[in-house]
Amino acid sequence: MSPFELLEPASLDEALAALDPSDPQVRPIAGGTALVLMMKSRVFRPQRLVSLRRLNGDLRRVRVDDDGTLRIGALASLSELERSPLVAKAAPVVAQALRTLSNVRIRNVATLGGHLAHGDPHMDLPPILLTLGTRVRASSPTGERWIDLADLIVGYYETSLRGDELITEIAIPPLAAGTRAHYAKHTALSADDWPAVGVAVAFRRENGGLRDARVAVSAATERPIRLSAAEAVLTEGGGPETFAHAADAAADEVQTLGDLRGSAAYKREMVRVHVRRALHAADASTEGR
Amino acid sequence: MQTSGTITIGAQRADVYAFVSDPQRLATCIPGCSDLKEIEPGKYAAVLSNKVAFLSVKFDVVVQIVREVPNEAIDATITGNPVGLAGRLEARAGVRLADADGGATQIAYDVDLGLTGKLGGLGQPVFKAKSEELSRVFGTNLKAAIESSSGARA
Amino acid sequence: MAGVKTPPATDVTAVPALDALREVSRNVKRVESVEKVTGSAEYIHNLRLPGMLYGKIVRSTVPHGRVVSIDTSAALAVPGVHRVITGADVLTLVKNPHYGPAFHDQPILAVDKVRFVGDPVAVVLAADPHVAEEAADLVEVTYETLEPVFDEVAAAQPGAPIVHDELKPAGTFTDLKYLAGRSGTNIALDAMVRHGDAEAAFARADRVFEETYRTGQVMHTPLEPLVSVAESRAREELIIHTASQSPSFVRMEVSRLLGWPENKVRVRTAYLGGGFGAKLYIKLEALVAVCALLVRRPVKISLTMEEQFLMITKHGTTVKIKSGVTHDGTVIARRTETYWNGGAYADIGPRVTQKSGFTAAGPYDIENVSMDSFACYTNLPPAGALRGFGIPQLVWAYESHTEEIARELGLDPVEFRLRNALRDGRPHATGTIMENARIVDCIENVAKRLEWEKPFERGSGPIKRGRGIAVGFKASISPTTSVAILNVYGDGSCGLHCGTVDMGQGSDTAMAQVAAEALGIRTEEVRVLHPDTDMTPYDMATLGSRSTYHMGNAVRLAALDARRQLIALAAQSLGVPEDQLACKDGAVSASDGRRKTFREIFVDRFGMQAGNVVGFGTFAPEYEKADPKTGQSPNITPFWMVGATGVEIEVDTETGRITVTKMVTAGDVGRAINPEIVVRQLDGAAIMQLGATLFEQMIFDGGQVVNASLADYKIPGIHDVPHHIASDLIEVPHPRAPYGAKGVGESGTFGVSPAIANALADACGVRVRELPLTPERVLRAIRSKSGDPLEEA
Amino acid sequence: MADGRRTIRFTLNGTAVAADVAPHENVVEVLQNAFDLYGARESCGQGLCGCCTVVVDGTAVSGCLFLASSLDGTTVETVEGLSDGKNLDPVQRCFVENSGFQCGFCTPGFIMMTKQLLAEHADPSEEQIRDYLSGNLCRCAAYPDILRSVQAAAKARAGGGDRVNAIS
Repeated sequence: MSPFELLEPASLDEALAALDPSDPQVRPIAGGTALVLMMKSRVFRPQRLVSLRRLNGDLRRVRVDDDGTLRIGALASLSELERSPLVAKAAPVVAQALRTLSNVRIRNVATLGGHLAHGDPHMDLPPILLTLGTRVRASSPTGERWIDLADLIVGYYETSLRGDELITEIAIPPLAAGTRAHYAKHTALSADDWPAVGVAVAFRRENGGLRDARVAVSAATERPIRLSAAEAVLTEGGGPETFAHAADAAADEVQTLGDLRGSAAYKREMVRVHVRRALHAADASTEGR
Repeated sequence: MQTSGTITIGAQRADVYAFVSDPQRLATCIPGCSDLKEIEPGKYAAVLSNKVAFLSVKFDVVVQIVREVPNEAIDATITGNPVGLAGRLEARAGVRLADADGGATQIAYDVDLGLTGKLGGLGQPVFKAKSEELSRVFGTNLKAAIESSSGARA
Repeated sequence: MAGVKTPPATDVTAVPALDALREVSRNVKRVESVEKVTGSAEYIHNLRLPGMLYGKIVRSTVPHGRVVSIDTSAALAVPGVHRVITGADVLTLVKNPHYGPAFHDQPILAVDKVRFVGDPVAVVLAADPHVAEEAADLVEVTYETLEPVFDEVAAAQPGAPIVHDELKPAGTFTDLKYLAGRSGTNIALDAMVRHGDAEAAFARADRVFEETYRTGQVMHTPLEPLVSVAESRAREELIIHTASQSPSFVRMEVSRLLGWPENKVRVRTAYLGGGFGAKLYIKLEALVAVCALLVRRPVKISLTMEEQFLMITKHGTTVKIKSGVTHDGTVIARRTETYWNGGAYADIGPRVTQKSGFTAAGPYDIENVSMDSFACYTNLPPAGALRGFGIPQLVWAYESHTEEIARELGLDPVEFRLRNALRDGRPHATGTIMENARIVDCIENVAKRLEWEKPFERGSGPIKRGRGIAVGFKASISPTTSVAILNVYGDGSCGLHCGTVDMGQGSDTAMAQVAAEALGIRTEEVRVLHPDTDMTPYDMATLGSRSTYHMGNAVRLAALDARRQLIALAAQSLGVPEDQLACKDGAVSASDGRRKTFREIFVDRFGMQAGNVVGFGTFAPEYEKADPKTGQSPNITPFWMVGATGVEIEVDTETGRITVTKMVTAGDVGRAINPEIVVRQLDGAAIMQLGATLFEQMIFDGGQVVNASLADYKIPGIHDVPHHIASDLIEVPHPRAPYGAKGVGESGTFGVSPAIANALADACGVRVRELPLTPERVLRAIRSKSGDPLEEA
Repeated sequence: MADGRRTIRFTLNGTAVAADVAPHENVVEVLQNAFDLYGARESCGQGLCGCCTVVVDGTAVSGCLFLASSLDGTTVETVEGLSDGKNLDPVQRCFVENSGFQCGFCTPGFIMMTKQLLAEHADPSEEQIRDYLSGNLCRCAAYPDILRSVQAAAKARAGGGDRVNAIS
């Protein structure tokens, strides 16, 4: 690594002021598990890093609003979420996915805000959070705005965040009673590998049909995205055939990118298999509320 | 890694060819291309800078035209080094022209890009995604530039 | 000290019965246990010396090219850069800077050509490793590119781009000298075996089977990446500290390069954080040596995990096999053609080609065999030995093939193997009569462990279950020499000077046990000195599971020599004839109960606790080199290693993912010196090969390895370990081995890959003939068979 | 550019210490450069193998990805802090007794992770052990013995009377 200026502001305002929207070599750093990798490989050589480690308070808090919204401070570590009874209650599918997300040491320091802001399409949580209607709050020296997670990650490692914006909070709206959700992670190499395909689903059953069906995919695509054609199919029924049709629709619509974990064709097929399996698994889950 | 595609341009083949065979004009359509200089006939030096996410990548490249068939095809090789980072870029690019409906011209392009060194190890999908995006931008730029310069219908 | 005595290799008494052994066969805890669990074990990785510079290698970015110019000015301008060394600087010290164990083909730094993406071109030296790294990126190298060749079969064809203008055999191995001066070819070595008349036998066979099997490049990924440090305190003196499996060879080779006598070069090592063949022969040592001599300061080069992938790999292979079989299931003819992708430099590839190549027809009694084995140069990173010395690639081919034949003929695969197995007393294809090779025992053991006779649960839904077995064998590498010294000190404790490198296999413990057994003391009383060519005598290398047998014999002979001297001294003190004295429990005792502890023996002799008794042992097994035209030899190996694997797997037929639920290994070990450690060697080897079977593969794009990190090149983690894993020791003592013990570090790898592929065929009826068995490859095979192929990638 | 070196203060294995670090140095470097501690070592360099595991403020982290500057004000424990030089920590002892290692390069990392596992799950199931240690790699594949070592350590701890301290 090469030398750089490291700032460790003690308040959010100071942190925001230290960012420089005109200089891509100024970056915020939280857990650093992803950014330091890029610095070590020297493809990223920062001029200045703004460490968020001294920021506290709401930025690290996990709470549930009066209206049931799960509010997660962006600097909460993935381990904290894994252990949080609030997360386990409000979004059990998130807690489940965290158990096999990377490894304990990474989860101990990686933050949810960093996980989302990095824009890496291979992450486990973005597709899940997409199915849960998640929004993120982005703060800047001039104010703040809420961004739909679907609009946050716009490309491979690319987000719609401006250079002087930080994710400060992640909000997951209350799930309607009876929502069932599941995340299917397909690894192609060792068991502890990154996902070759990640599929998240959520829906609830009502009067024999499915409501609020959401299907999202990651790792196989340029960015985590919802699959609207599959979701549309799911409004048509609720049995195994519907699940199979939705899986086919997902495979038809998804634009997969091949990599060393599988060709685009293989990943498309894995989207089909795992959408179907995830739907069945969600349906069978007792964790739905 | 390979990228290919087609662009339909509302201009005559001769006009399109005149444009794409003029490196100075073509360079204006390549995202991040600057400082184009002819170093010998058919051989040009240029700088390519691009952002892949928040990473800035800059290459010093040499473009060599290896085949020209007027109004039909141009093939070029592009070799270069990333600035300040061990590695090498090597690409073969080909352009084929064909008549399209309504007096338009279709450009079919294919690029075979190889990266070695640090960037080669970084992960091809990043560059694959990026090169597809760049191709799209290039196509849009090219269409706009030719159509406006040849005064043809948009 | 007296000169090294060389007792004849046959000076080995009959192997004692198990109940006569006190130290051998005991589960002694590893001697270095406390250091390893407290983090204080010494690795060269940790070494820092005053004034030391760190070197960062500038590497070729083209797979094949001529170096036109190297511009170091920008790198030199970086504050803190001490110097940039290029091939031209190397030439000022070393006239011919090419090294290698089999061929002198690898330059210390590129002098004219580069031959793979990653080939070292220059080294930047700085006191701060970050500075060296930064500046290395600023060295500008211009190349004239040449056409590359990557595939081993393509490289062997006439007209392929030529990687080396001329073959330059090293001369270390006299049997390779005939290759000198060959040019215009990428075939560095063509080894052959002819036994009977294969062509005639194919003509009369009832059935003929022919297939091609392939494996990809795999990397050792020792967790302590390759590291070497050199220092030169005085003129014409050089100390190399290196994480090496072969310090003796390093000294020889660096001395040769510098034109110095061996006694001016000292090579030492410490514990190795894994080796597996990656740290063999000579790797970074010549480079750090030259750097240190040029700048007169200590220089350390420590590779990153990423760079390791550019240093050494396991050969990718293409194996073509043809078999002629009779209706009753007897294999009467087999022809094999093996192409080894050796990469840009031969390393030990030619030895792999030759020594493993002659086992390519498998552990079967086949009357007509023809084997050709080609070491091929390509423009990929060099390939060498990786836990098995090429055997796993060959077993992959012949055990997949054997299974295919059995299934095709409707024969039980276990029975088919037993029917054709090579038994003791029968000639191997090289003409060597088999002895002490428990091939049948190993097959029977894993079949029993899998309860092969019983019905098998086949799975349900998309999950299909299958089981498979495979057996492989290997000849120990010969001829090689080991020398040991056992130094008994005045208080009766001892130091064992032995060049075997403990890289995790437990050799320090095993050698201490052998020495203790022979001398009649406790293992804990033996201290094993780490290899240091100034203090430990010659050993060929720690490789190919040779140490237990070769060094074990040398250590035993050294201990017996010391014991004889102690008895002689005690005989004088006690006034009892030597032949009436026994040596045990740290003392020499007479039948009347009088005894002298070792310390007392020294005190009696020197009047105080003083002096040494030094025992020497040299071991070099008998061996007859093979006729190069026919591969025939009456004694091709000192011993045979055999390993068999049985697996049960689950296949997800919708994703292609294989889960190994049970893996059993049987290893023919002769006798286990430390049964617990031996079982772990078998288990560990099997798990390592499991990675190479299911997912490990270096992926190249235009010669660039694109997955050179543990993020993208995955190795087995704890979740990949089958829930049921067991290894059995087949113990029939080998008469010429120390206490009957044979080498075992590689046996666990042999059968894993084909056993899994055979289980896949058993589960789903598909045969995949290329490793690794990635989910995509498996799914494609399943879908093709069901007539619904996946679209092309 | 100025190298931006600064002095950090933290508690290392129970002792208050200070070190002069550059912003681009990581925890492994500062432990080796300033304190001659080599138990945490860099191998994969990507937080995946666990060889560089140290415990910062009670949680295990990958020292190779953790900027040394960020240690300022923290409490750090390394494998060297587990034993007093005479007595082994019970986890270490169980690794010795069950031969939970071969080459030993990954061993301190496995031991530090086991310490945290047992601090959080006194009686872990085999799956919990596997989940917890899935980010530690052993190329010698001593995994079966590592599993046994961890199970033995859990049992030793349950048996009481041993000095098994929760990390932090």
